[in-house]
Amino acid sequence: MRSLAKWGVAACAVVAAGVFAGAAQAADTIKIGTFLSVTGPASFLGEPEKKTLEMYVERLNKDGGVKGRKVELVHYDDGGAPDKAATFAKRLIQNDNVDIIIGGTTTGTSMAAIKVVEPAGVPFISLAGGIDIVDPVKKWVFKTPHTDRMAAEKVFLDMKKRGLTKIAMISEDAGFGKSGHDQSLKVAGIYGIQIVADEVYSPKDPDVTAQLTKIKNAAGVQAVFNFGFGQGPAIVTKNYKQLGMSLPFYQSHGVASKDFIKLAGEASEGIRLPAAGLVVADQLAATDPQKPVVTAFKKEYEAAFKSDVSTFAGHAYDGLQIALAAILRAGSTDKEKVRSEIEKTSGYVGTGGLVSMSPEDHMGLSLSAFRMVEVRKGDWVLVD
Amino acid sequence: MSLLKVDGLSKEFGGVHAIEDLSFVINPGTIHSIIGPNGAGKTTLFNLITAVYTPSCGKILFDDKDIAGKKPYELAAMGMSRTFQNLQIFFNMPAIENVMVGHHLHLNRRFLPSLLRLPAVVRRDRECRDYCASLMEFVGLSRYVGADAASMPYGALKRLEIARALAAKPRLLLLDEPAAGLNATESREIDEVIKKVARTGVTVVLVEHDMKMVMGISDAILAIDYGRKLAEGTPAEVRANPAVVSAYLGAHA
Amino acid sequence: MWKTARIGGLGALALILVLAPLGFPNAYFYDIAVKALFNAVVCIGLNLLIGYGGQISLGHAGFFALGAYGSAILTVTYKLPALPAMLLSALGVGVLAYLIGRPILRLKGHYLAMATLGIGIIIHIVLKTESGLTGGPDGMGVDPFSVMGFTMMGDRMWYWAAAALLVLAVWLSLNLIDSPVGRALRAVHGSEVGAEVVGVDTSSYKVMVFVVSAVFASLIGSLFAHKDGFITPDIGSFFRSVEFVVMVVLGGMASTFGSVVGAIILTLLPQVLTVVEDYEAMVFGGIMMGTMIFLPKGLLPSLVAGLRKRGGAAQ
Amino acid sequence: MFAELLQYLFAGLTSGAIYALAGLGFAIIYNSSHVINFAQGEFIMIGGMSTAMMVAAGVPLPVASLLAVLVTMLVGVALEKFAIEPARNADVTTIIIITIGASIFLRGLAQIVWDKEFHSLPAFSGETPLNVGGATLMPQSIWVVGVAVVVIVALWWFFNRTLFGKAMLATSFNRLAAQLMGIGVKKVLMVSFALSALLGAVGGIVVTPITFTNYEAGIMLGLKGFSAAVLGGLGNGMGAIVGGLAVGIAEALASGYLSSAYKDAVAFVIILFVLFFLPNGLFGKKGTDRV
Repeated sequence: MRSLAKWGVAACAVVAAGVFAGAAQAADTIKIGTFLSVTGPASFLGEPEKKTLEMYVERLNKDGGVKGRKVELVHYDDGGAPDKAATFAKRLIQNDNVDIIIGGTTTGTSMAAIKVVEPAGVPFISLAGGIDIVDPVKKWVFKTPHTDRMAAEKVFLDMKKRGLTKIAMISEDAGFGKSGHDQSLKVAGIYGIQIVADEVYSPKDPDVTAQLTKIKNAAGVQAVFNFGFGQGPAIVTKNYKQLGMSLPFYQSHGVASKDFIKLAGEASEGIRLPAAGLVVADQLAATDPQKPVVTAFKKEYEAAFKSDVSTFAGHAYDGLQIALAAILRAGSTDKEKVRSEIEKTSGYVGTGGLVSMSPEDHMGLSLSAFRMVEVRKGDWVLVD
Repeated sequence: MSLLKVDGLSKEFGGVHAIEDLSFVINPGTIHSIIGPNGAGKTTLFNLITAVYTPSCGKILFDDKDIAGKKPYELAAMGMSRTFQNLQIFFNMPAIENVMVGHHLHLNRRFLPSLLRLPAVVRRDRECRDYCASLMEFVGLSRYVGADAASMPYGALKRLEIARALAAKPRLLLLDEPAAGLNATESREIDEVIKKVARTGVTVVLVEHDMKMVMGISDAILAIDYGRKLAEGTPAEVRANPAVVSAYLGAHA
Repeated sequence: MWKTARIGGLGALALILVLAPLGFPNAYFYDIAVKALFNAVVCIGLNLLIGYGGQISLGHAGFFALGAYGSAILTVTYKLPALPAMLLSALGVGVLAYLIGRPILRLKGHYLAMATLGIGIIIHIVLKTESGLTGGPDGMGVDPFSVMGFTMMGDRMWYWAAAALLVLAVWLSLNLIDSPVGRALRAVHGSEVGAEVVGVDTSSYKVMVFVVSAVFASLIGSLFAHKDGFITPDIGSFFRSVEFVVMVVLGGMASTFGSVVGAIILTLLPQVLTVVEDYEAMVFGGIMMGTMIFLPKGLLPSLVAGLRKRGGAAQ
Repeated sequence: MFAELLQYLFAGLTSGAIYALAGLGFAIIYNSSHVINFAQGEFIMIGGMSTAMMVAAGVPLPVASLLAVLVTMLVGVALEKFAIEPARNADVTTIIIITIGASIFLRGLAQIVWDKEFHSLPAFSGETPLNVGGATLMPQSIWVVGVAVVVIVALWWFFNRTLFGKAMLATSFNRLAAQLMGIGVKKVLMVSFALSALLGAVGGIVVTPITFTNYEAGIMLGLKGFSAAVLGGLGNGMGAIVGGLAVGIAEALASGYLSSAYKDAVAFVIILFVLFFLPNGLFGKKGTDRV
């Protein structure tokens, strides 16, 4: 029995050591909490987000911190599970006493965390795309990426310009694609777009030619729009080519990284998608206010990690910059002050575009923040 | 009136006849043995009688009721119980509880009283435990009353199955090679147990290899080979039957 | 023997549950504790199926999720009060489990594993796809739990509710196991044909325990939905089902208290393993393997056996 | 109409052959040990990932493939030696948990040794689709089907024509008897893990050009492989192939003619339906409990 007790004590000590690790820091550091999907199906979004936050926080501290205060990053990996995200949000707030939270790789994890963040009154900048995060506006919740609705609007706008009105949708049945799909259906009418075929696939399907065949044989389809991220869209793209389909093919901003072109190879030629300025940094006009920001970020990121920059890394970068600027303006880490300063963010030029928030808009991006890009010769080319 | 009537019973496994056109009758209050060489179909016959297998054709009447379509547990409720050649002990349970499962039909089996541990259930369970302990004593297992089934020797497990079968209060008890794998002393003891059981008015059907035991305790014997009846009658008659002798000599040669 | 284990065990559990909050510095600890206790109740139900009944289910998170979504949809969309919604969901899940259980519990071993896995995945797919009803993969919000004007708020209140529920669940489970019904159930595990020939309707008992364990999962799923206030189909995924089974097996099959231990340890483990960061999955997998290799009977039974051995040696 | 159906069948064939390869690995290990190895998908992932990483580093594909197969076999043998062997007499459920633990461990390892990104390999015979009756098929799909066929023939030869193979089969029927006949059960177990790791690795390499790979790629393949193996009847290699193709084709036809959202559900409903009538799968041994 005594050995049982001993084990019990030891186990408690281990738990406490793990859990209290964050709590015993100096009081005047600025604590930024983050929970990201570093593993799980959204890991290739969460990973660059985490790396970006770590890199810039480290750099910040090397340069002397924020007004002499060191910045500490407390990170947890939610594995893409919303209920875990909620628990980690609670841990960040209750146990680690963070001043602000930047994180939530997916809409699901962000939405779950909101249930914790809102009553606790801690500023939260989400890195996920879902429009539900900021619509309706929630007092403490902000987000940096464009919404899926905006992506759909940008695509439909481009279609309209090209005179394409009858389209087919193929979307992933997981969070990002499903939400994007639902938003697309909502706004299609506004742009005079009619969705005449509507298919889905699972993120890990090895082959989607069956769905594409159905689309191919649907009457009157003038263009195809794929909403998804990860390897799925690359497989869709390859299958699209395999079936010899030649209709204009649109992807969502979920694939706006070089990896997509690498995976899909030649099949990606001619694909159009809405993306942040970041992916076409060097093609932006010299007068474009975004140019210096995105070029610098791209250079720094790629130098540090030897891999192509992704827009998701950019979302994290923007979140961090907006948070730090707000803390600077607030002159303290008082949560209400920081919150209202974030809300007053105006004219911030980030990797995602020009951000001007307001009490009615906790994202602050306009449709112009999206650029329409096309894949040509294995690279992104700015077309609009 | 017969307790068990088997009529034109056949069982095929993938074209092979394990039992073929077998008919016989078992009268109440007797010890009835079924003998035959290895692979003669004895265990299959047991499995058919207890509805573990379904016959290919033929009829089995228990208490003049056709058992076709009945499940083994329904037959148990009608008063039929058995043991197994390959032990079917609940090794995950204490010995006494193995026997208590045997008494299942005579307990309150409703879910809610069990879940809520109603006093009546507890009381009845305590009585059942005492009764089952006495059954274990009856078969000579008194020193295993507190044991786990998994820790008991083979010979004791054979008796545990008998105790479990008895706990169901059967009128017909089928014992599948109760003495197999036992030494001479243990065999004799089992022999005694079976006689004791029969004396309580339970009809016993026995499959057994131990000829000494069979001849000693049986009131009637049915000899089968290749699933067919070779002979039937009193021990003396069957012993004298040339077909039986040759089957056994043939089997042992 | 049984009696002392019952009353002593229940008393010890209650004492630990009462004293544990003394070591909780903040609401986060309560939150984790509530999740651990919720999981413990699900595992107690699942243990009846796996540990005692000798069956397997790799789809129980599906029932958990159905309970959660049942409550969510009935309260949010149909404005039903929380308690009837929870009971109605549990009833629905019970009926579903009965209808499914009848045919599939004839299967054995890995085939049953496959069938239950399939059921779980089908439920998950439906929850993901029917977004009009469920909000789709991005989930839906749920209102707090309130009964007759009294609303469950805050992690502390939930803790006491969950603790009481766990004690109740343990009590019920211990009752059931040590009853004619429970004995028959354990006998089904020991030998189906052996149980059958002495009058145990094995298929009914298998279906019964399947239904009971599904209802346990459903009820807790409902509470979980109200507590977290937000649910996604993710709670019904295959991995969650596996997680439940791992809790049961790691804690110790056919041990009610073992399930509690397993659930608590496996709920806490990811929170503790955040210190190893990127190595979390490796360490987690390693612990799972190590425990099962060195303590194949599970944590609690192995511990008890070890103590008994030592006690025996000392005498 | 016909072209459409043919295209669905091709789609199903591509997915199905992949599932079949995954399912075969389950069958081999089950055959000799009655263990269901839930880390089978991870063998596929390791084969694909290590090849892709080596090719990216400039190693020629054939060399990289060979090395990857060796690496995976090493992992398979290590898994058997350090995780399955010590628990050989444990309960079925216990062993299931061990292999699930192993799959989590291997995923964790892969994400550290390599990364979390998706990787691909160039298709072995180019990316020009073949046109058959108005439907198209990628040459790589034929590679997958071809490899599956070669593997099944090789396995058949191994289990029926070589002494060691026969010994392995014997072990699956009766471990004690095999031991008495001087067959090293431990060795058989180890070889079966090495064999299914080999198979997994080969599968991983041929499917990577189609599905890409990352550290989590094994999850789905493991699940579908298990489904294929069970549908076909556990321990039956041919069954696993047929099961895999059936699942793949059912999914494709379901997305073509019913609903792509419910195609996975349709596949599982079919499996449940089959098990309802054939509780031991399509080709499983119909065992009668001997009591």
